Amino acid sequence: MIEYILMITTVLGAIIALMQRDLLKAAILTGIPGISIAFLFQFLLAPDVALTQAIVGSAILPVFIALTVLKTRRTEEESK
Amino acid sequence: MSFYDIILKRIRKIQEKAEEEPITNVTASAMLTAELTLIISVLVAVVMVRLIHPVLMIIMIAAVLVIALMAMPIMPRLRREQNDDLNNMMFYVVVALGIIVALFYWGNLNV
Amino acid sequence: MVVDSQLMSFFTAGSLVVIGIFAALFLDNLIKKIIGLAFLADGVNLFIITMGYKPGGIVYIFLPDMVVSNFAQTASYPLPFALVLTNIVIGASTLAVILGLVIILNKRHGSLSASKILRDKGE
Amino acid sequence: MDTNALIAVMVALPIASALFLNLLDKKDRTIKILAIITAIVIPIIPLLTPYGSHFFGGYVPLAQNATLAQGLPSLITGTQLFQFHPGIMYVFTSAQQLMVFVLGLITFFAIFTFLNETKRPSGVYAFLMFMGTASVSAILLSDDIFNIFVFFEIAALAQVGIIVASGIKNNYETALKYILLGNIAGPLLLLGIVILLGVTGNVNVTDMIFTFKQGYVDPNSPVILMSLALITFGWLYASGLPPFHTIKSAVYSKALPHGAALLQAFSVFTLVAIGIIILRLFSYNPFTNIAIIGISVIAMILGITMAIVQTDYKRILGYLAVGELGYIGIGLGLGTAFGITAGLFQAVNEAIITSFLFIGFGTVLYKTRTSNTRKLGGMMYVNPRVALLVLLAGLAMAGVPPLNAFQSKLMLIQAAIQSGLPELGIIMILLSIVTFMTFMKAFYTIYMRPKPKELEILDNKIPRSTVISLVALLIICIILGLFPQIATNSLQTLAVGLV
Repeated sequence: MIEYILMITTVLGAIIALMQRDLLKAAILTGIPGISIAFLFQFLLAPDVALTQAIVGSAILPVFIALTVLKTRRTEEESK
Repeated sequence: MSFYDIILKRIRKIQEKAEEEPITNVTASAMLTAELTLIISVLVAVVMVRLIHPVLMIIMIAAVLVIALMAMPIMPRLRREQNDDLNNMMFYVVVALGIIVALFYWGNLNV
Repeated sequence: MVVDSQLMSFFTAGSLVVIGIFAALFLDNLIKKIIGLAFLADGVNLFIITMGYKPGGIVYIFLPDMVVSNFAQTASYPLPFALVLTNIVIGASTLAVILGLVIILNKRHGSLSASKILRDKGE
Repeated sequence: MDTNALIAVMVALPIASALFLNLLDKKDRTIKILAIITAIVIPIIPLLTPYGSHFFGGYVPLAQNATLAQGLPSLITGTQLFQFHPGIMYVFTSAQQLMVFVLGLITFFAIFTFLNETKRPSGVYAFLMFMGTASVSAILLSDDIFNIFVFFEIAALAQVGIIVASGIKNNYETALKYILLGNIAGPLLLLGIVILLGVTGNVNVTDMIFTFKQGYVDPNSPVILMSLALITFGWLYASGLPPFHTIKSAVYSKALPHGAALLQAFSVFTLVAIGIIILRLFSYNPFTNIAIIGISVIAMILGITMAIVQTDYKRILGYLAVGELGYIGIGLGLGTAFGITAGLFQAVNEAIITSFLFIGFGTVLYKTRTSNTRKLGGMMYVNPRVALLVLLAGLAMAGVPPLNAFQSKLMLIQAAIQSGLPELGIIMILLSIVTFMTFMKAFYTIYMRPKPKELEILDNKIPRSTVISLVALLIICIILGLFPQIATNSLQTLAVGLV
């Protein structure tokens, strides 16, 4: 049962992260699909890939993006 | 009005349209050459449809000719479409992906 | 189980790919585009892992007390997993390059909007 | 067991040298010496290497490993497991020899002009060039489709680096666009590859073909069609065929001339390598050839018509390079042995001629620091010898005898007529003429018309190394034009094997 919850959090987390207007929030929320996918990998019998994905997907990528947001600008500007 | 006059009129129209840039002989003739090259090579390429069916080829050539004459300054439009804007390029890339996938499925059923 | 979990996992991967392409195509902000592309790569990774999964199987690590023939029949297929490890690393490094370029471009233009800084320069 | 370590050296040497160059960023003399030595050695290795294959880690198929094969149960020896390739395999035949040699030669000329045109050669730039060469060589050699994907990504990153390092206006924007598009195309290519892996259980191209041929897998199943479409899409990105022709030509125009010469060689050889993989895997499907020809015709028409209306000469060359890719694609798509030979020969010629043109027009950029044809003129009086060389390069591109593209374009037209598609021949002749016209338009505005008053020509002399490179490239063009058998004989074996 747990895997279905993980799949739902993956998709919902991705959508919610893209819906944020605050870019820092969006960057941090990127970690939710990342960590859900890592757990999903564990469920799908790939524990070593799950370890890598847990580090890269839930820590490194959100931190990279968040650092970029801090170096550039916090909010999304009005388009056009 | 003869056929030649129609083409001449269209060419004058192209030259008017290209006025956003400083118009010289070179740019005007370049646009004209590109236009003619485009139409002729598309026409010749359409002749290859004869391998599928000869009648289809005739219909398609007629259609291409009519469309080309109706929308004759194609090149300025084509040039405006193929610009360096990321959104534009991304759009065409995704459209091309869709076309390729669809074509391969269609082609495997029909060729 | 009513629905096969492997099939659902494929659907999850597919929706991540679709979300990624949607974000890259329709969202204007560069950071959002990049997040979308990261989801696209995640979706592909999930697809690969799901492909190697064997329902009711075991992890592909051979422990000393296992029987070879039994292991060969029940273990999941490890080759896709090795590919995913490589792909995660490639994706992360590409993302770092993109973010570096974004920082430089933001310094020059003071904007993160793709339609402002990546438009046609008319040249 | 014919494991051949020199094949691996072809890829490993540029990578090792590149890493060293990256470390030695501030030491100018060391960089120059190391870069030039590596650049000389790279084209020599393929000439010395005997044909054969290399198995990384020594993982040969069981059938070739006498010690392991002894005493195996018939459960293994009787099945296909006995033949499969367990590790990454590089194949080196005469066609790969020629192509890796030409790629190495272009790398050498690019490095040679780069070291002499820039005052303070940066080690990082040389690092990127060597990295790109190594990855494209690996794409040419590898028989393992995932290995090709990895090097595809490395090559994309190296190309982005070469654009970023150029310092031309708006280069960062182009680099970002290129890598963003690459991040869509790359994962989709990987998706195509892993679908094949999932269906056949293997990433080795030879084994995949074996599974198709033996009927273990239904080659017409929709899943495989999806993977064919996705791999084709990745191929379009790597080689710059439409819809990627705008970004690819922008990439060429935003790199320095020697960088652009190298970048177009990368595109040409990636096109050939992945195109061959597609043909090997999917040639049972008649629509593959039709699709390749269709894409190539669109590339030719769009590339060359867009080249006419440009005003920046680097952009003109970029679009012409993309348009010329269509000729190679037509050769591959015809599917006959003669057609594929002609396409491969055209690929070799085009890589040489386009680098010739980029380096030649690079002298204009070197003297005037502008690439806008509207502001240029009268360069003929500045340096008539270089102007003559550039003119010869343009003639070569248009296919004037006795230069090399004449032979390959003639072969292509003959192949098209033999396959019952004379229309393709007509389009190719027509577009060759238009190519020449486009080139002459650029040549006239840059070299022959009177010099505009506001154009200032810098006082720096064109380095002798650039002229030497141009002359050497011209000599290669003439040799290949007079004796096309040198190239076609080595390409023919590969082409015959594909049919």
